[in-house]
Amino acid sequence: MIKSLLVANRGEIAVRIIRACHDLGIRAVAVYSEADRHALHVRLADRAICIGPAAARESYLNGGNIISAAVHADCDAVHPGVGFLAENSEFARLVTASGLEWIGPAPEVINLLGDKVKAKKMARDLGIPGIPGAEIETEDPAAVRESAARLGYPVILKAAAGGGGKGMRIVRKEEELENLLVVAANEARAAFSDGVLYLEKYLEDPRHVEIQIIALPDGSVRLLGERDCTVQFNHQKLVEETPSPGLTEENRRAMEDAALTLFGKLGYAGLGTIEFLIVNGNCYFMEVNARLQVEHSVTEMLTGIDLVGQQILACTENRLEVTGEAEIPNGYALECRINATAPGTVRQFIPPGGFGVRVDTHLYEGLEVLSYYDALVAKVIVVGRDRMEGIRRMRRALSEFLLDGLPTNLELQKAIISSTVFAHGDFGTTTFDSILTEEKR
Amino acid sequence: MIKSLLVANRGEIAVRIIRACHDLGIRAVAVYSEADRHALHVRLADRAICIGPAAARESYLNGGNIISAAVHADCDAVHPGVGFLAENSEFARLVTASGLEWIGPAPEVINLLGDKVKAKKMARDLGIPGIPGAEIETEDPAAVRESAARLGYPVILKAAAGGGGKGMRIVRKEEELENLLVVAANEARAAFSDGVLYLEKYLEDPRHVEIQIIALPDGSVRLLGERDCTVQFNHQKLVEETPSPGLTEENRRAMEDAALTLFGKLGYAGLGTIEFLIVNGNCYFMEVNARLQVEHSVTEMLTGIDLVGQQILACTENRLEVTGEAEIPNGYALECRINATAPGTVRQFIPPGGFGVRVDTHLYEGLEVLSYYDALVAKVIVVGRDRMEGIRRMRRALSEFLLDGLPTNLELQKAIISSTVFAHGDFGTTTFDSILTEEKR
Amino acid sequence: MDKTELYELLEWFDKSTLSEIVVEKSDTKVVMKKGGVLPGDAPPHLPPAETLISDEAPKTKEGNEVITAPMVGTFYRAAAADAPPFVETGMKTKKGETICVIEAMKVMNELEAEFDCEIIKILAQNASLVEYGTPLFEVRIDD
Amino acid sequence: MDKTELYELLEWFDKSTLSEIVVEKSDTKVVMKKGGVLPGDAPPHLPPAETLISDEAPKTKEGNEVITAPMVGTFYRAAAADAPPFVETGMKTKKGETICVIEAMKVMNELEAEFDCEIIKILAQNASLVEYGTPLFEVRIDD
Repeated sequence: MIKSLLVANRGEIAVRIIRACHDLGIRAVAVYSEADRHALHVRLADRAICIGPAAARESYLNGGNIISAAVHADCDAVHPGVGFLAENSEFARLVTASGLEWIGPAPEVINLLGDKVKAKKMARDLGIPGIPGAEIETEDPAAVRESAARLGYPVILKAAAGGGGKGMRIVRKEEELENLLVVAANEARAAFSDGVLYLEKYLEDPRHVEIQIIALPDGSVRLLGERDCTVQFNHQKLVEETPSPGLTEENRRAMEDAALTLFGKLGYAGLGTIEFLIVNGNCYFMEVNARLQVEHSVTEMLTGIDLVGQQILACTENRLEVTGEAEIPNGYALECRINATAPGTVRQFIPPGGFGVRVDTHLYEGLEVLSYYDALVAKVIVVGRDRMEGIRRMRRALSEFLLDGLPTNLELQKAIISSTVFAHGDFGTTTFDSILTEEKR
Repeated sequence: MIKSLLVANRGEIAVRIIRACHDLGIRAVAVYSEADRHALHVRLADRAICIGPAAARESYLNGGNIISAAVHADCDAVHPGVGFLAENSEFARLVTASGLEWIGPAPEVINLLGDKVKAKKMARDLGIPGIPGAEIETEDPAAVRESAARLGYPVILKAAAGGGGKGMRIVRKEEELENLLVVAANEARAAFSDGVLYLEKYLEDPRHVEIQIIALPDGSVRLLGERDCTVQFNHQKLVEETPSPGLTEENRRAMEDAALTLFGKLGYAGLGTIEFLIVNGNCYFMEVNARLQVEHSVTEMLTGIDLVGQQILACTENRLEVTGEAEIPNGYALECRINATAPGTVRQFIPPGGFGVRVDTHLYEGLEVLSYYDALVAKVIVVGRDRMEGIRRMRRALSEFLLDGLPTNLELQKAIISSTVFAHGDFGTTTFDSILTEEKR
Repeated sequence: MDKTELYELLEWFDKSTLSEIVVEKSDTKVVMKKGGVLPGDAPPHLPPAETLISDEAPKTKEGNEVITAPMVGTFYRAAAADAPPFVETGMKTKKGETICVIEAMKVMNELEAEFDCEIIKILAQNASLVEYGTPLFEVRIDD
Repeated sequence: MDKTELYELLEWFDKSTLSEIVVEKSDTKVVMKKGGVLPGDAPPHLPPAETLISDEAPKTKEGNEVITAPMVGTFYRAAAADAPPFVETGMKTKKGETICVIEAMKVMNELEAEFDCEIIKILAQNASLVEYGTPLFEVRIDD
């Protein structure tokens, strides 16, 4: 067993990883930026090393300083957490090159999965269909019309060169196509100096579901159930639940088979997730997250398995202590992300608690929450025997949640969890966008 | 389902019960003394009613005011919690006479079990042996010597009329008997105006184990596993765990059979515990706790069953949702009681958290903890796949526990949990008395 | 100002950026404030429970005594629905005279004046639930 | 104002963001207050992370400058074990001259003086780990 692990992250996820280390008897070394001097992960770690100024690119993204800290503090391994350098294959390579163990899949695997086009192609070659699409010749509207007809409306035009919504247009009818083609191409050219467009089937208000696995490089893959991340607002995951309220057994089996095939083929190490969009009973592969995810705690709450501990064991001991399907009991788990909506200093903080409730947070009274980093300040996770019990418990937990001095989305979360739409379980990734936007009017 | 329940208690247990109500969709009405105006249970309840001044006998023991509050606040039921009026059969009778449901067994059952001599006799009649003993004639030392020889040394002399250690003497050898008989009788006479003594087998450093059940008056009894409460300091339970580290399968079966027989015979309603002392592989019945217990959360943590919710259902709906033995999974749960050792105002409070850790507490920053009531301020409960994992997690949790401004037994708990004696699991109810007293020297 | 008007006002004020509002209308006066306590006040986040252990009867600003409920129950100003109230505002009452009853557990508990005094104000509503410590009467003690 | 009305008002007030409300109506006066957060409140229990966003170099009490580590690594006062230290206490050094090296990722990073100065004190131990911001030298800038 390793003796000492450096946690290359901050916030609640750093706290989570430090706890996993201590549960395993491993010494935890924290790193922090000057802005995080008083952060909870710094307090809970056995040692903490300052790695740079507030700006993330000079601290939490400063791989050199992080690796130096790990080497000099006699660490055996580096856990990248979520975000920052977690899916940076070059950082992973440097970590292993420095004689440290990397808590994640091999750098080449990260690299492959990080290229969304390659990943999609690999999945397709393994019989896992992605969202249908086609590269198109903007200059040849007739050919584009033919491609669009083949995919079926609505379709979406995307700039091949970039993202962020630039050069992106939803086309709902053939009549609109020619016009929007010009608009999108111009926008793409302006934004990326490249007017090449890509045509994709537009999935209307899909369900967003992911399968959690843990694997070893020898091809062993254990399924740890699904998480439904359909409740989103402005494309941000807000609520996660397991099992999904809108999944056929057929969908589930298809996604699980895909997970077993893909991760087995990759020789993947540790925790991973494969994400799908589901529309009209069809599952479309979206991407693989080659790391721990924020919402891993939903799976922990239902299964009682310490995912982070298991991840560390898988990546350092090449060992799995879970057997797979037997691990997923009946029941239901639900998570709400509490995000700060502006900086502030925590004046009073009494998080919910008691039976069936877990709160992962780095907040405490007196902490100043600055605007440098992620807005996530707490995750409230509940377990219930069924979905209704879970929802009732979450309502209770959110109503207990007392936080003064820091503006958050708590009221938004209460509105979602209390809504009949959520209770019915029949919604897509954009449902709450329209409901909540309408409510505001 | 009832709509509204009055919680006739304070502190962490009142918070626990309010949460159970809210999880069931029941309105929770709190009562409080003037000293508890700012207590967490007052804040979390849907309504709170002041029932008297700080002194418990005028507030939390003032049954009249509590029942008036329940009636006037349109409550359907009263939950007495732990301590205060929880085992007061007259209060239970008044509650039911006022048309309110009582969350506990029938008043007559409480009454019977409250009389320790009657309860012991009933158990004996059902084939559940208690600690062997005999009433003795102080004036006839020869007969006493004979009784003592029959029980086997060591024996203990107790005043028949009272408790509190007065008139109590451990006799280790026959040579000491005659002398101590006089001493004890004199002491008893001085304290209780009654020199009558009772002779009992003295159990040397026994294990203290209890069986948790939930039952319906029709005689259905469901076993919910055992709790080992052997770690005590000055006869106060400090640490509770399940399963017990020092129990043969035979012991377990004997105690479970006793629980099924006794509670079935009683026509018992709701949660109950039967307590045993175990020495040399023999289980001796001690008493029945006709109520919820502080350490119920240990069972909750292992089984995932909301005991308080189930108790409310059993007593108001006459319904059990648990099936029994199937409910106890493999694994291990452990609880440490954090007690205040002096009054104080909570300056900083960051309780532990994360995977496998639950903290039940009524503390928050700014709360003034006065000396009127119970010293218990928090329970830290952890779950693990086995005892070693549970102990490691508890060590982690206690090391995270940050509480400024209020002196507690936290360091004592750390010492116990880190001790090799605790790790080995081979100890009795007085083991930690001697270890910790020696350490102090 | 009727109830609907009051709530409209509340709602409006709550959304507004005003920090204080005072409304006086015939026999009605409404004051609303938002935000801070004055600097120099500086209470902790939660007021500690320090005021509670006093045995002295509470006093009003004018130095009058306040008689509070000694138990939880229903406060009645009269012995029966059709009986006259024990005391009225402005009345003088003697030590030992009944000033109200509190019904608890189906028992009518008569509350007696502990001193000769004048009833300045009746603070609790007839037939309402009173908690322990609920103010019932403001009185001026006769010298 | 009867009990139901009062209760409604209470409930409303409780949910609102108001901190205080006073209602007077004929013989009734209702005052409700909430403990709000104080603007300009006393500092919290923990020192906030306020010192951090300054770009200015830290200064000692005597007004000297402190040169801090710009990266994480091992601090060396000399280029090699047998070489003389780059600077010693009391020495004057010129802008651009190497004053130490910090070894990170097996690379020796030479740290140069950013101004002409006199070395007053050497604050870090040779061959020790320095974090970002660890004080290395106290220096007096030459005018």
